[in-house]
Amino acid sequence: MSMPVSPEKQSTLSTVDILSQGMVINVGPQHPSTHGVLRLILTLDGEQILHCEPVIGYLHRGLEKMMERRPYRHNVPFTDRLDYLAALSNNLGICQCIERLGGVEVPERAQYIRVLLMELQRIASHLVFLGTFGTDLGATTMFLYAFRERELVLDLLEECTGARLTYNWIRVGGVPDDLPEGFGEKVLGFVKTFRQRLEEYDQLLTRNRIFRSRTQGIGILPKELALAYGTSGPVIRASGMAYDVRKAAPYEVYDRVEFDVPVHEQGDVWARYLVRMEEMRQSIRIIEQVLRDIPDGPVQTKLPKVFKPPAGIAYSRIESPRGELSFMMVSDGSPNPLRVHIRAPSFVNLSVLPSLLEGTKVADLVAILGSIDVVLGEIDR
Amino acid sequence: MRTRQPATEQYNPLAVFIEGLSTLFYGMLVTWRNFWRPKVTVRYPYQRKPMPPRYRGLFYLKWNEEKQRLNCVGCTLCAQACPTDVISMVKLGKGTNAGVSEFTMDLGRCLFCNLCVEACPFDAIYMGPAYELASERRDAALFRIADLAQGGEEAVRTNIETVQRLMAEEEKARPAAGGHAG
Amino acid sequence: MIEVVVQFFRDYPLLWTFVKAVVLASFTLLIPLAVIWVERKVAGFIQSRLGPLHVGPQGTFQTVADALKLLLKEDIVPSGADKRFFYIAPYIAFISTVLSFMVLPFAPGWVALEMNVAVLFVIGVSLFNVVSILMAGWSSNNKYSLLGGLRAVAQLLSYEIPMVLSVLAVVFYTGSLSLTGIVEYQVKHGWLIWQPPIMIAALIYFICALAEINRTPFDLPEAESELVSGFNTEYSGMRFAFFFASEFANNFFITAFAAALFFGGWDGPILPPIVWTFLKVFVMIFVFMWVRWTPPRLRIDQILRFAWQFLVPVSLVNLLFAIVLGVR
Amino acid sequence: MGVKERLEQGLVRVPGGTILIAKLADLMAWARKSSMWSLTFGLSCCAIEMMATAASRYDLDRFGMFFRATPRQADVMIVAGWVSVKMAPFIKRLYEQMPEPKYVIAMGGCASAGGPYRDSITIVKGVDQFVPVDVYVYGCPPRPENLILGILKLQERIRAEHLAEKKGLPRPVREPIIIPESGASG
Repeated sequence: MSMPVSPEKQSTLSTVDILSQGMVINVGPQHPSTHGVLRLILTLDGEQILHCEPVIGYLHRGLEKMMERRPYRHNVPFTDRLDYLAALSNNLGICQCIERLGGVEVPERAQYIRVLLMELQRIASHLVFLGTFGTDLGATTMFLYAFRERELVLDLLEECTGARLTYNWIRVGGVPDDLPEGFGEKVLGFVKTFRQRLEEYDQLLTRNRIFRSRTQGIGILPKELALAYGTSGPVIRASGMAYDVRKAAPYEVYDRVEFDVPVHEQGDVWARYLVRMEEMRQSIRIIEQVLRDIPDGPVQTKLPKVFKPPAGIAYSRIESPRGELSFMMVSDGSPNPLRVHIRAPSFVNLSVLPSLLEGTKVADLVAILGSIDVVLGEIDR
Repeated sequence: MRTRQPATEQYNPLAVFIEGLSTLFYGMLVTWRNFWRPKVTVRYPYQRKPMPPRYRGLFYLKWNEEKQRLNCVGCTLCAQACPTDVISMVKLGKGTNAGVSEFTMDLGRCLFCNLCVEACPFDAIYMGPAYELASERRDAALFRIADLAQGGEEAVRTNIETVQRLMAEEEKARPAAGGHAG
Repeated sequence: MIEVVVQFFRDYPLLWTFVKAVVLASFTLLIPLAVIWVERKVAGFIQSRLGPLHVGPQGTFQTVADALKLLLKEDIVPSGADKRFFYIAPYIAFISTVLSFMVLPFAPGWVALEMNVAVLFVIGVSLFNVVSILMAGWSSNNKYSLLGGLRAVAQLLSYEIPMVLSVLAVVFYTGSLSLTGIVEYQVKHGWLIWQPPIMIAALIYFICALAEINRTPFDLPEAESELVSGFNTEYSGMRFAFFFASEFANNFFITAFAAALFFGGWDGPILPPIVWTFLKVFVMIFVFMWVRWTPPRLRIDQILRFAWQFLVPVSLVNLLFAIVLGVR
Repeated sequence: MGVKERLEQGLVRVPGGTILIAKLADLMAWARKSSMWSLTFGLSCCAIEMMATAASRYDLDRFGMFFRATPRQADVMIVAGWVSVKMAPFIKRLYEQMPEPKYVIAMGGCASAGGPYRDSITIVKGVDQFVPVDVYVYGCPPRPENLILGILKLQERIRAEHLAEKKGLPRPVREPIIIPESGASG
């Protein structure tokens, strides 16, 4: 996009070596493959990227400050709009934090329901990754197939929670309502279809030679670098680090279900893709176990109308589809939190992008950015 | 600047070509299969997907056929439970028989989070299966009581009449019995 | 009656040429409407959806509406654009397609210009397309356009060579540079696709054709997720419509050319020749679309490596085989 | 769909047969409304629903709508998501880059009126503060059906509009909203 040189851009120009004669090009904020409104200021030498500078903040809305002005439970719906591809994970994150702050116990059935919804959400989120990643690489049909199956998950979630995208179905002290009638059978029916569809995706995309040559050996993130930046989720697992909050610090009933943490050593785009594909299979395993083991009982703890946790500080972390999502809340005993901080996994994962991009081609930019799978709503907060 | 990509396996054009072509055919089988599969499209304006009973769409105020009034008593608990101040209302009368004369929702800032519905102790406000909110007017998001109440204008009028009647009865009954009229 | 008309045009050959030019140009403008509609329907069916549906029966008027709308849009020329090149680039692309259609035989006698070096003519004319893309990319004063244009030139030129070599195999087999001659040879001796060297040549032609009309996995010049819209990023309205039309007319032409070279052109039993031509073309277009909607796209270095390291040597060797087997 | 009605309106009965009189303006309006290419431009949550609308289940291609990445070839801009003060100039720029006639759909409460972020200092309270909006689609996020309804409304608006005065249409009265008869429990 040709734009007049703004003061912002002038300052950028001074950061790179002007003598390198690189062509400065703006990718974003409106660009089909930036997954939202990320802006990347690239310095190119022909097709090769010399330097990359991400600019974020186009979605900033001061959410942490807004949360401080509202009572605890009113903040839960706002977290839906953080990582809008995995709204339930964010709900769970903040609810856990508030529960820890107030010492609220969650009934066992509610914990199972939470895990079930969480894994369905993970499948939905990874399907968006699969679809957008496919489109970025030019396989448009993959996008439509992934969204087709995502609609099936959304149908299930809609039946249970009453919304398609911003669920707000996890509350402090449990879940607001029990699972609807016959929900388990429907989930099992979906799981059966989805297994076959995963095979189809493999046949269409994973085994495709072109896809492999576009992803293998591209954007290699070494283990040390991944650790140094503090990445998490599929990004670090693809770099050979078996770190999963569900195993490292089990929450809810994740210690009672059996699942594997997929790990790949290569650290390239291909490995990140494979980790996510494998995670969907593991999510299916978890869902089946949860539906088998789910006990009867209440789903919500009664809480007072005005919820005032004692003064203190609480930190919670969960494994969202994008990585380790943490909330920190400080309470001074009033109905509103004193301070809220959100550790968004996408923000940390995005920070490795410039070091991954240097020396790659423009076409690899979309593959690498797609494989990190960032959500800008979470980064800008 | 050197590229970070390591030299991968020995590049053998023929093998790559054959593999590429075979995996392409393999993938084309999938697209071929899907070509003949039934289509999943819902032809929206002509065909609608049934909404699940829990679907959280447009609000409505519940009409109580038995008492000939809306269930809402104007206690503002829902307005207090709302994170974004969507609801405002004007209370009509006071005491147990109170009602509302005006109830406004600005769905432009509504999060559809269901917190107001859960906060309501009188079973008065619900989120219905209606979802069509597109309009050419910016103020289309502002819903007055007549838009929200089940039964529309007439229900609102009857509601006000009933509440006023109950108020009057209560007023009349108070000096005589000292209790309240039901 | 017909004789009278023929006699009339014999008397005025200039008028006849003019009529043929108008018919060809309108054909080149109209055939994309059909191809795009088929494309969108096929894409929809492959992707589990329905494609255009509500504009006309089964969405048949969809592309008409698209074309009409594009003609009515505001025509924007970006400031800083090289105006002369920016203005003429789409028309050069379009004219190159019309010129290729000129020598294409649809049925016996149904050819605008009977040329004895038709194959050479097509190869020469199709290079105009590359020029137009480079002009569009350069003159737009947009970095994405420039990248797209440069990519397009690198790709199209690289794939032109194996394509020409595979076409030459056919020429050596038939001993004719005229498309009508090639088709007549096939009517007499059977379709060339059944000859082993031509089979390989047809495969190479198919791959190169995908690259020539910018289809996945070779749709780099307008790779939407990387370069926004490639060389035509800055084009709007009618000029974009001409690029669009010439791209899809090119799609039609390249399959019709393949039909004439490898599949016997109008040759076929029972049905009239013109029907056979269109049948073959649309089957091939369907295959092109089927391929298009399946794999991801390649990277520019992979594309070029594939062309120079594999396609060019293979087509050269294949050409030698064709000469050895074909020349009698 | 619209074609048949148009044709019937244009049919004039004269002695001995019927003549088709379709006004050029009608034809232009028909072409514009039947072929609305949209700008690939998502901001936040609503963008995901916009993608879902374009995907197989709801299939915007039925209405001849598909997404073009460049504003030069787009007719309608769907602003899907909240617009921050930092983003607003870019939206205005994109709007200016689109060729006339151009239309804007504000999707979701945030783009229409600031939405839940009405008390946030960084969010613009509705994109109509700097670009003219034709259709507002409320909801958080609106269902795909809701967006399609907005698109249909925009189509009606285009059909009714005159060539010279694009924005001079009288605002229509709000149509009644369907309230369910029986109280389905929430």
